[in-house]
Amino acid sequence: MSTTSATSDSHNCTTCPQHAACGRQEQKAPGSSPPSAMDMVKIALGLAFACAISALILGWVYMKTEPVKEKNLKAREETMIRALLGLDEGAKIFEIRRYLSMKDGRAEIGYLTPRFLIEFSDTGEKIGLNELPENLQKPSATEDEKDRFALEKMHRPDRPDARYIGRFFVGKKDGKLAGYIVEGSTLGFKNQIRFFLALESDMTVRGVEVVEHEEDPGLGAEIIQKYFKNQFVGRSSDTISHLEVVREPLPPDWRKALEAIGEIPADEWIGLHEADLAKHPNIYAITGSTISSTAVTNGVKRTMQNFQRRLALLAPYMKEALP
Amino acid sequence: MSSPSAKVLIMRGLFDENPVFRLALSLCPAVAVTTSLKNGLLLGVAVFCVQVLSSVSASVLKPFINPRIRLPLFVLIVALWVSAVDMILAAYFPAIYAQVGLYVKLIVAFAIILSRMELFASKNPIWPSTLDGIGMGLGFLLAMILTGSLRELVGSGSILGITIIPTKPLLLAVLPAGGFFTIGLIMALFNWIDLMRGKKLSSGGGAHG
Amino acid sequence: MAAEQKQRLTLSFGPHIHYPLGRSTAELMWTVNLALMPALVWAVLIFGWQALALTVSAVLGTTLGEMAMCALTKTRVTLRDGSAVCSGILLAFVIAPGMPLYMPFVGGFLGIVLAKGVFGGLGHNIFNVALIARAIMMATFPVPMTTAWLVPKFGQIVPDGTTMATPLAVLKEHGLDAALALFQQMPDTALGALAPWEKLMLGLRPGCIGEVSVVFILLGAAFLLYKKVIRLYIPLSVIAGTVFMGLFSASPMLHSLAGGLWLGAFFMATDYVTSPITPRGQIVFGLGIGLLTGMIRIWGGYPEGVCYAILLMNIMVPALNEWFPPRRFASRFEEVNA
Amino acid sequence: MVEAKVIGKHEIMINADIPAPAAANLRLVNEQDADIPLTITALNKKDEHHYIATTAEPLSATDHYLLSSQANGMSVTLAPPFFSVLIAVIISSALINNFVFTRYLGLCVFFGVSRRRETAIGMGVTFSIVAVLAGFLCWVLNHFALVPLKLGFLQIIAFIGIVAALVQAAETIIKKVNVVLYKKFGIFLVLITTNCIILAIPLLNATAHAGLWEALALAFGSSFGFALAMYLMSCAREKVDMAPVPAIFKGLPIAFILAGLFAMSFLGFSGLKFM
Repeated sequence: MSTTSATSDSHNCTTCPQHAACGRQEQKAPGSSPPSAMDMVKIALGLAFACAISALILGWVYMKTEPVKEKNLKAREETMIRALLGLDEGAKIFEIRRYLSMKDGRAEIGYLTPRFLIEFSDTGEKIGLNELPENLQKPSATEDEKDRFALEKMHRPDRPDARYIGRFFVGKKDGKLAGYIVEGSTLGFKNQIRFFLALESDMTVRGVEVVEHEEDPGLGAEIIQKYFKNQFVGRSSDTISHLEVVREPLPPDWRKALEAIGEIPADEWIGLHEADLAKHPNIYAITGSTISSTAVTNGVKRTMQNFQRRLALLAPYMKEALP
Repeated sequence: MSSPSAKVLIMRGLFDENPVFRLALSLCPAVAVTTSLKNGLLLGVAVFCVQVLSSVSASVLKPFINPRIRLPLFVLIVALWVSAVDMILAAYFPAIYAQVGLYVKLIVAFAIILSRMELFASKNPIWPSTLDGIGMGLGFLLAMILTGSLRELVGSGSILGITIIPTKPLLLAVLPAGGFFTIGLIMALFNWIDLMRGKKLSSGGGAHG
Repeated sequence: MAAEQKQRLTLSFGPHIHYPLGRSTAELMWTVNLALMPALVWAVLIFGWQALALTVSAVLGTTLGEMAMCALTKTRVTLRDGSAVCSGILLAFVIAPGMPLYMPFVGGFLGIVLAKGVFGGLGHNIFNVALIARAIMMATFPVPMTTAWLVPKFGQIVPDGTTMATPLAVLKEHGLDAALALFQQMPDTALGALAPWEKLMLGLRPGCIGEVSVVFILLGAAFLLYKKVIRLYIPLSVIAGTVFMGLFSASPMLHSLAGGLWLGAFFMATDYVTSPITPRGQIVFGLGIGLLTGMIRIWGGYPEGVCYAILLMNIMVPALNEWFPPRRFASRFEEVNA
Repeated sequence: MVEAKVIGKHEIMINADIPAPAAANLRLVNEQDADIPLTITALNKKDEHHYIATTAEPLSATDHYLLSSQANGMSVTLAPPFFSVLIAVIISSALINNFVFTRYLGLCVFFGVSRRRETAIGMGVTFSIVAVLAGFLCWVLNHFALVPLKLGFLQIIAFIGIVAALVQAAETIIKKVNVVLYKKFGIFLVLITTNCIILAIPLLNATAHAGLWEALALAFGSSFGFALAMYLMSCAREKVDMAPVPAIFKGLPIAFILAGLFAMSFLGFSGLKFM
């Protein structure tokens, strides 16, 4: 019977995948006499000891690597943000985190700025303002600590749950606002596409950067190409809301111009190509991937629209909220 | 086992008992992350480290290990090194880790590591065990480099992200199916080389698949 | 034991099992190739010489692939049996008519090597060669494979390069009205204005080279039936399954007439090597194809699903042969073992 | 009792009486963006108890929405039905994202065991049972111990420990209870520890913060997908074994190419959405 032949297979050969397992079998067969109570205790203690040691070693590695991990992740994000906003090392980047708590279908939104936690009701009234404790205002404060603070403040007994739901970044240079980065996501062909939308302080798009996607290679995956994502650059918030996705082929000269962004800083490029932007009022879909193209376009539209409403709410507090 | 020379130990891992192309062990990442050479390299290095560290640990700890709990302990050792390597990679190579993270964690289920500990390290002194670990680790690394560069070159026309062919010659190579085809063809190539060298086709990996 | 003996006796591949005794594989394959000609002539009429050129390119690819594999394995060159040519023509039939010429060559070559050559040649492949070649092209050249549809025009010699979406793609993306509006752009014949379903039957629509004309495919299929090359179990059950799924779609008419259903049902699913041997197995096989086709079209990621549906059911064939063994054989076994 | 569900790209069916003042005060939000109300452009009475609300923004059947009205304190969540979510998870992990063909997991065991149909079935059944059990235990451990205690870095050790212990326990129990069963499935049990799928399931669940039922659905779906892949592969390989495969392709190379062809056919499921 095949079952037995499988067994014999694994015993005949020294290099089969099953071998680790056969070793175990062979080992067990001769030692199948039940171990004495003393042996059992010894084995249990030995195993427990080994586990404890491993946990200790891992704990130590974790403590050593975790700060580095967080620092590197942050640094990576910040580099991307600076590049998107065209800011140098002198400029400052602030993160604003958003939290949500629900009650009877009514929402409360909290914004955690570097200095305050500001809470709003879902109709846009301010219902709370808490200053962050000293240690959380330092740049060294971790996301974890900040989240804990915000959720504790928002998680009152009558609120069943509160959670973190999103964030955006504000760039500041020489004391002036230098642009925003908003994190957005949209449902692509199969899975979520996560992207950063970079905006000038007057809400003109400076750039779109896809940070995570699972679109098909050669088709939807082209959304990360300059010729597609740079089509959003230079659009005002009003034109964004009227953008349409068209299936016409991308004109070659327009493609060339779009691919130049990056070599030319985005703001200069916008100045140079105002006429072109008016000439190409729509987004040219990636050939063969209308679904992915439309998904990104709708995502950008929605992110922009939502962000403007949120910013309008926060604007009065912006000055004092940032150090 | 009379201890073979260092060269024999290492060459064995690289070719005759290459863990991917010959033994057909540790296949999952060999197909999964080799869409680009960079990913392949990172995972190859990770496996190399885990393999060497585990083999050495097994050899060092051999006198203290109660044979009854040898296997659980070996699994524990592998898991320990995998977790450590996983955390270190996550900390220092965040960009690539984001793409291959799951597969780094899954090294723990690699039959090859456990089987080398069981078959070699637990029966041999430290030095040969280290060499054996290095050989097997290098064999895996070689497989990853070979597959990774082939797939990246054919699939996206580049090596390490540097464009070599301006188009994408055969996009298929970076797709799931392409991974299977590439490995299958490389295995056939190994067999063909054997045939040319006048060897009989080894029944090792071939017959076992 | 029973199980063991049963296993030894499930082998059943190669065209000879299905085919009336006394005729060779070559005769059979060339009959199929002949039956494909009406659809090819129609394609050249509406898409221009490009359709013929692509067919030649695909046939060259499969032929060269076959020769390469024969050289590698040092076996007799098996071109004369016509199966490589048949795979080539069928591959060309399921691709868009506006593609660059080299693409079907690449697809055909890889397809025949990977799906047939490495398995030991005709009779041993698990998958339909032409469809694997198409799937390879889908993966390798996704953009032309999904966009290079030419607008059909009568008597055009050189295509003017105007492309448009296929009815099923439009149906999927923009709904029924848009898909029906598409037919107003299609040319009419000298007989006067035609209704959409008449255009679909005749083949006045954008689509794959060989799939557009239901009438000419049926003409070829009738020839095959007359020659007793194919039987109706598979085609009818494929069509039944697809039409049934059509009830869930926006337009049963487009669903059953506007895709590759007819070509797939009569010429692809009926491939001897990659379909089950018993009528019961064949009916299950066909129904499976029909249901999967509908599923992919209605809920899946592609507007057309016949190709993948047949490939998926090809996977099932060895299992189906096991589940539905030839009756006489199976009953004899039980007696022997009783 | 108020009920509501998304029925179209811009339409919501509300199953309740809505008095005029409430109708004027309806507020619909996406749960993810609960501070931004969506625009309801029309509210039409369909019959006695059914209303259809039309929105300006496109709706998605997979998202969660909240519909409320301050006028009568009505509040209702629009979520995709529980069972269809579970079925979607199962179909997705078994077919659309089959672990073997799209994520390349469990390949060692896949190629090792799929040579013969009977071993494939044995392994498939054993694996599915153990995977669901392990998925459950790992979820419990992760949810009630690792996450609250912030011991995420012990995930790998903890999960492999559970799997190893479970396999050992199952082996001992089966051996005691039924020797025939043990002879049939025992060999597969010890192999399971070297199958990465069994570890990938809890790891994926932990990353996705899945709920218990979703975690179980993933475990069931993916192990069923694995078993199915192995069964079909074994049928095909039995046929290939009898074919005159060129010498250099015999054995593993042809199995890999076959798996590649399988993977290509499974592409047909890509993008499949039932909701």
